[in-house]
Amino acid sequence: MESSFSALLTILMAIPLVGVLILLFMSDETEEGAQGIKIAANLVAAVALVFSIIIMISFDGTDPGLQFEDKFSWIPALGITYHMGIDGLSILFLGLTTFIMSLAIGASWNMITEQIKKYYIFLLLLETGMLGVFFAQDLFLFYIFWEFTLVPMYFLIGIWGGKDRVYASLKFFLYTMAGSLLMLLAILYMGIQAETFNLPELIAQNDLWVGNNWLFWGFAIAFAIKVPVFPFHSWLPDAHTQAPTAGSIILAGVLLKMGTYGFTRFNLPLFPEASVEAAPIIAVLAIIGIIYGAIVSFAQTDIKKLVAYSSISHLGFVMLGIFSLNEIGIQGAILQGVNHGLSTGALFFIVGFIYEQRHTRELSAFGGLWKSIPVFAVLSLVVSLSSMGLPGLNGFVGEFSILLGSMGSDALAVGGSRPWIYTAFATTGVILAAVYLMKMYQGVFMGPLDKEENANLREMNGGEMAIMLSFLIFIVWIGVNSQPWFAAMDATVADLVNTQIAPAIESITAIAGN
Amino acid sequence: MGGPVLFLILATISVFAAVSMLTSKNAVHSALFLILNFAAIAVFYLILNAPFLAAVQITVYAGAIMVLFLFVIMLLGAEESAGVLSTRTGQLTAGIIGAVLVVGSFIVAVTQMGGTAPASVVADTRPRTLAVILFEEFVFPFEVTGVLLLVAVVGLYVMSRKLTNKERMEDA
Amino acid sequence: MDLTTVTIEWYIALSAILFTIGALGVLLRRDAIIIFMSVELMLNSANLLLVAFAHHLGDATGQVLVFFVMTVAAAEVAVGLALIVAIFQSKKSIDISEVNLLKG
Amino acid sequence: MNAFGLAPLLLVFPMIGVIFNGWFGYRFVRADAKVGEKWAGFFSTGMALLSFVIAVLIWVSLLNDHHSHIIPLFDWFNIQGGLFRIQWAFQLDTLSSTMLLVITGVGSLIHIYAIGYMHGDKEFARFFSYLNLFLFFMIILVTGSSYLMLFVGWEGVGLCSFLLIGFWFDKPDGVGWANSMAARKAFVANRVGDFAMILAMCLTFWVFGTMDYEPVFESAIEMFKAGEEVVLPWGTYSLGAVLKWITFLFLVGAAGKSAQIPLFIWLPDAMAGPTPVSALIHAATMVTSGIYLITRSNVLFEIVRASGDSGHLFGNISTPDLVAIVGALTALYAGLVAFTQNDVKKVLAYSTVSQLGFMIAAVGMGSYIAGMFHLITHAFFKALLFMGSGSIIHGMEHGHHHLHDHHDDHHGDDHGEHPGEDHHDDFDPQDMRTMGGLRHKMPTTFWTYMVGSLALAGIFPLAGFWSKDEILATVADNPDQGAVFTFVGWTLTIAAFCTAFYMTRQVKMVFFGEGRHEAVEHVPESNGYMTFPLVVLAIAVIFAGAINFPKIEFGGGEQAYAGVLAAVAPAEEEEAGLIPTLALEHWLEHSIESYYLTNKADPPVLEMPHWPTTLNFRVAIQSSIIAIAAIVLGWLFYSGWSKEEPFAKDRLEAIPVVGSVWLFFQSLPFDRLMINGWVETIFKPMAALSERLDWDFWHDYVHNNLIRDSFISVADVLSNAVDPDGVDGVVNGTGKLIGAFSTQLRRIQTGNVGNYALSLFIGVTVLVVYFIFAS
Repeated sequence: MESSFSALLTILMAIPLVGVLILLFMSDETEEGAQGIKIAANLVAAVALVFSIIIMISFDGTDPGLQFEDKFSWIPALGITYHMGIDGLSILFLGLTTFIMSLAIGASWNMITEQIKKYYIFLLLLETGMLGVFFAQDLFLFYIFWEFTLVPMYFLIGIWGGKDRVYASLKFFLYTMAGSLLMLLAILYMGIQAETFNLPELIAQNDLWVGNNWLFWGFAIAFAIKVPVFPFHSWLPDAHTQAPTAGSIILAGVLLKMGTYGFTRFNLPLFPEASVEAAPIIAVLAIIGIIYGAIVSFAQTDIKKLVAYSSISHLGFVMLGIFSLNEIGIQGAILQGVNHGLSTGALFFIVGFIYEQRHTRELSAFGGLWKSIPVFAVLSLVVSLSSMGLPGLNGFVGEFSILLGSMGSDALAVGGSRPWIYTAFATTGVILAAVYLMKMYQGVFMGPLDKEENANLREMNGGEMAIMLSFLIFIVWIGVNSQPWFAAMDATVADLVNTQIAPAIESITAIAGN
Repeated sequence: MGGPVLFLILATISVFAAVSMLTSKNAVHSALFLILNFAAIAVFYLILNAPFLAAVQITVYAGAIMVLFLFVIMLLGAEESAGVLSTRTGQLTAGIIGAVLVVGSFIVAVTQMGGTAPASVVADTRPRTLAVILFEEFVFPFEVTGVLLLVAVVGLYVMSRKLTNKERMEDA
Repeated sequence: MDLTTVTIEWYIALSAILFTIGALGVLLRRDAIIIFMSVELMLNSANLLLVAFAHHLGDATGQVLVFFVMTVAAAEVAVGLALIVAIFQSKKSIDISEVNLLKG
Repeated sequence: MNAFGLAPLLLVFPMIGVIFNGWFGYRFVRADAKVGEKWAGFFSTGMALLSFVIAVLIWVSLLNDHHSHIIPLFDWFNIQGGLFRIQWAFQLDTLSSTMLLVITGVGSLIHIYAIGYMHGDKEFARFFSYLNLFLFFMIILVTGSSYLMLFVGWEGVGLCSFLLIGFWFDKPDGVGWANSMAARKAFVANRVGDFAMILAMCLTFWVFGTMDYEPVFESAIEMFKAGEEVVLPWGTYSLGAVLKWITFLFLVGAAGKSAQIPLFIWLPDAMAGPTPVSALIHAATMVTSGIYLITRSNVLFEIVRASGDSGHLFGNISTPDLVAIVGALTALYAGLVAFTQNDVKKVLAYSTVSQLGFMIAAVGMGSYIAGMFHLITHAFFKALLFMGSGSIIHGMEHGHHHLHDHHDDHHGDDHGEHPGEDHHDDFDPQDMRTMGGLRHKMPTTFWTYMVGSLALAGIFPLAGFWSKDEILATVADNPDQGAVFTFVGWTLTIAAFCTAFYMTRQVKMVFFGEGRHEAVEHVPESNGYMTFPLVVLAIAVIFAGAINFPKIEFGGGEQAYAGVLAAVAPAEEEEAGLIPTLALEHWLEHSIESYYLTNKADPPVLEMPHWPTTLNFRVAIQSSIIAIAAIVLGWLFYSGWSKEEPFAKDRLEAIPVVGSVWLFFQSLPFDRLMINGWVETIFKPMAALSERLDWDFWHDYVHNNLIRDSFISVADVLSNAVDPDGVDGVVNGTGKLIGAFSTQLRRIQTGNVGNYALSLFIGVTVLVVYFIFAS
């Protein structure tokens, strides 16, 4: 195989590791030492962010193929390669990961007080793992990173979590692990059959697995658990509520996106025909998730759990978009993944900010916070609105593209079914989003300020303000001008749809027609 | 390669110095015998067309390293060495048999290989040439050696610093 | 065997003898400082062989390698002597037969 | 030279106001309430006025150039693979210009009014930043060049509505919670409409490949002319069959925003917001966006009307017919409910719902000009009435405060005889039953209110007369349109009677008779900030009919109908007169594309109902008689309301049969149906069920009990039965073996350096020997 080495992506992945090395030599026993660790971790995340911005700027959106490739043979006997690269499917997640990580690390400044050194080391390890997931272009490599992300997250929940943290972390770990095993089987099967694990090479010979649907489901279940798609969602509320704030932000912001990303990166190009056949099933599950997540979310009185369940609803939209299997739907879904990362990440930050001061998350304990912390209330309003999809903010851009894509989906129309029914049901999620988010916002920030603890809350400090504003800048930017964000993935997604999915739809329609 | 006579004289001196170093009871004497051995080897270097190395041998070994040895011996007051030879007979026997074996092996090796003709050219061994080889061909090992020295320095510091009270408590 | 000219074999033999003496020193002496001196002797025997071969092959590279050996020797001596001092501080002796913390 | 390029400034000014008041005004007011209020209030009023100036400039430019102008800014969406591109762009034409003038004009007046009304409120600056934000979104709504941009404004004004209804969320004693619940209700009800809007936009895109108005309408016309069919992923349909669903969804969207059956229930609750908000958002501007939407989409609606069978939703009712029916029913229903309300603002709220029904009915009958005409006049007189009611409430509050301040001096026993009034917290400044005789206390408010009420009742020559008449005349002028028009005509006529009646009831209860509460004695006239806009609007109401005077032809009925045929009325026939007739019609027809597709086109593409252009004397006289009759009846019914018994049974309630009907409507049957029927019986059990299903069953039972416990029991069997002898034996045996072996090995580790060195040496020796003999 031809090898190439632009090294940028590998260097980006190495940056957090270097940070880990630096942190290893620091001590968190003294006040100054702890301060130093925080500063160092923030700096490392910032360097990674700047580096990723440089990569994003030099990314060429008109090129459908992989860019910045690092590629050489790793274990030639097994056909395993070290192959990193990004294209339109992953470019936004690259930025999302480094961005969310910087904010999550920043948000931990006041919120974590114990075992600081270990905490930041795990966060930085997690960053490397997540970047690896988005960069890997070799199934074997991908699987390594995929599993690798579990470990730091397991410890983050298990050590710094809430009171049921051990239960939650174990559940998170086992659930995801169990799903991955099927994927591992599928990967091994494919790798052995095709004598390579390199993804582009596997895609080039994806005829090998036509009709072999269990491979598709092997991948799909692993990803579906991660997303999570109904009915595999029950690890999520536990993990979210028990995780520390930064953990929740990362979980919602990036880890769940690894699932949706997996669908676009592996399932669609490797098994286009199986994807088209499975589209109605997954779309139905996605819609059940949208409505179910919203209703369950409405029933919550714990605001963090409410936000956690809302993720199920939002990711239902993403899944629906992906399995619309047309450009508008897929691009909308990818962007909605980013949007969900931003707005739900910000919501978790809001919950964390309040929880840190009040030590409760019960809705009934709040009310009238607008009066005591008005600036925070206004910014939280914008975040909530973005999450419920107000046009002009980012949530709408993704949701609308998904709904639009799903209505015009040829894949969902195969066999005479009517895509608009999917759209109509999914759109009820928009109403329900307003219902549960308004319930939360109104319950927390509006109403009379009649509890003394609420009257004495502090307003955000400079750092927290900066975190909120960073979220908001992108919430508004994507909402008002989504064009550059879509442009980054235009070519890749069009290529995917035209070369893989369109022929698959055609052949399946032909079969259905006969 | 010099005359056989010169070689034999020097070889005798160096072997004698080495054996004396091994057997003398006083550590200071051992050190002085070792210096003698080094000096003999330095003369060999001159014979072998390595004048720069000969100089280095004298300055570094006889000068720096052996001074360090003497310094430590006197610092510790350890002139009277602890037993000339090991009392364990097994060790002694094994060592001697091993030594014989090694020497024997070398001799066998030499005889088996037979005499290869020496190179017709005489190598250019001016310091400048050595430097060029060192900094071009061996620049990476050179850097690594630098790191090695650094590590040695750090190691020295770690071993020789005074323990803090806390650490002493932990040791106890 | 030609005894009229000094060939490379002579040097091999000499350095073998010196090396063995050094090795015996390491094995048989209990005084740590003497052991280190013996190690130096072994290194020197190797150096001698390197220089001899450099002359024999007409290639100065062998001489350059001597520098590296010397550096390693210097580093080793520095660390080793420091170790001896440290051992002496805690045991009030440099007899290595008393140092057996690794005993299983 | 034109002003179209200034369009972005329309948005820039209100946004500056939002930022200024959100960031600085708040601090100013906190630092020094008096000066701060001036700054905050005047700044945002100034911004609204600047927008108005721009709107006027655009209007002037359009006078010279009637064509629509698109001012693009930058891309919003652009998914190249899916050919989906939406720009941020303004569409300036006569329709959006008209809306702009109403919004910024009435909006500015309400800003001025609010300076007086909100005086003393701690959140003064926040209020004004919301008002500016509302203007911002409303301007986007009416100037956007695509459905998606309209939707931005659509949702944005919904948000502002939410914020402003819930403005007083911190009032004690549960009032604050009620306010914020009302805000939430409004937001969610609007969202139901938005649901339909989203589907409609998606469908529009897949039918026409774009969401921009002009390309959509052009391709709709082309497809209709050519009789093309629409190919959708799930099948091929005729144009009418698809458009009937798009327009139906638009109707649902409009019903949400313009408070039509079945989604109007939020509007009366929205009165929880401050009164200027009710005037601006819930009477004059936001709630009319449904009418704007339908007017804007007139081509689509008219194509459905002209599509015959394929455009029929059910029976032979096409979407435009359904629009008219929904409007008419809403007009009647809300008119009846307004009879039964005692809250001064609730009466106006239901009246607004009712009048919006009139407008919706008008556009449903294809009489877009009449709908827009009524929209404009209604904006004037309903804003006037709301601000008047605000002035009354303000006065009553002042009177009550005054009374309360002197409470210690007088003994409170003398008014303790009125139950529910003896404690000051129970006093409701909005309850009309405690008012009466205010005309002497608040003369300016009274006179302006009278003008507004009469206009609303449709009394000649006030604005309401002309606009309502034009709607009713649409029915009369189109006798060939069948049962739907007849039904709508009669319903609207009854609704018009109701309008006059409940307004008379209100005016009589508030301004005439004797004061039924002591507070009335101490009511002052409102200050200049509040009365100035009232006067301006009153004057506007008197003359606003002039913007679309019909032609008056004294040729009798037959000829009037003949005039209608000219209807569709060539603009060139315009007569030079003292007062230009049909000004609004000639102005707006440039934006109503379907107008050009009737007999103006060659060959005509569409047939649509005629627009009334001449005064229909029969209708005018008939409706005048009805209005006057209602006023007289109302006057008689509600005269002599006893001062001693303000909370006695309502006069209508006292009548045997009518009373039970009255009580039925007072109990707000529709709201109950919607709230109880929907939210209570469907949503709450679902939420509870999902809690049971998701958490208790799926999360706890399945995962903890089934999966975990079965895992544990399997593990139990393995560990107790299989393990000790089988697996454990092997494992332990191995362990022992290794242990024994290692005990022996351990001896080798003497810890003596010499021994280690020896082994090393031996190893080296062996290696040397190996190398020698191997070579």
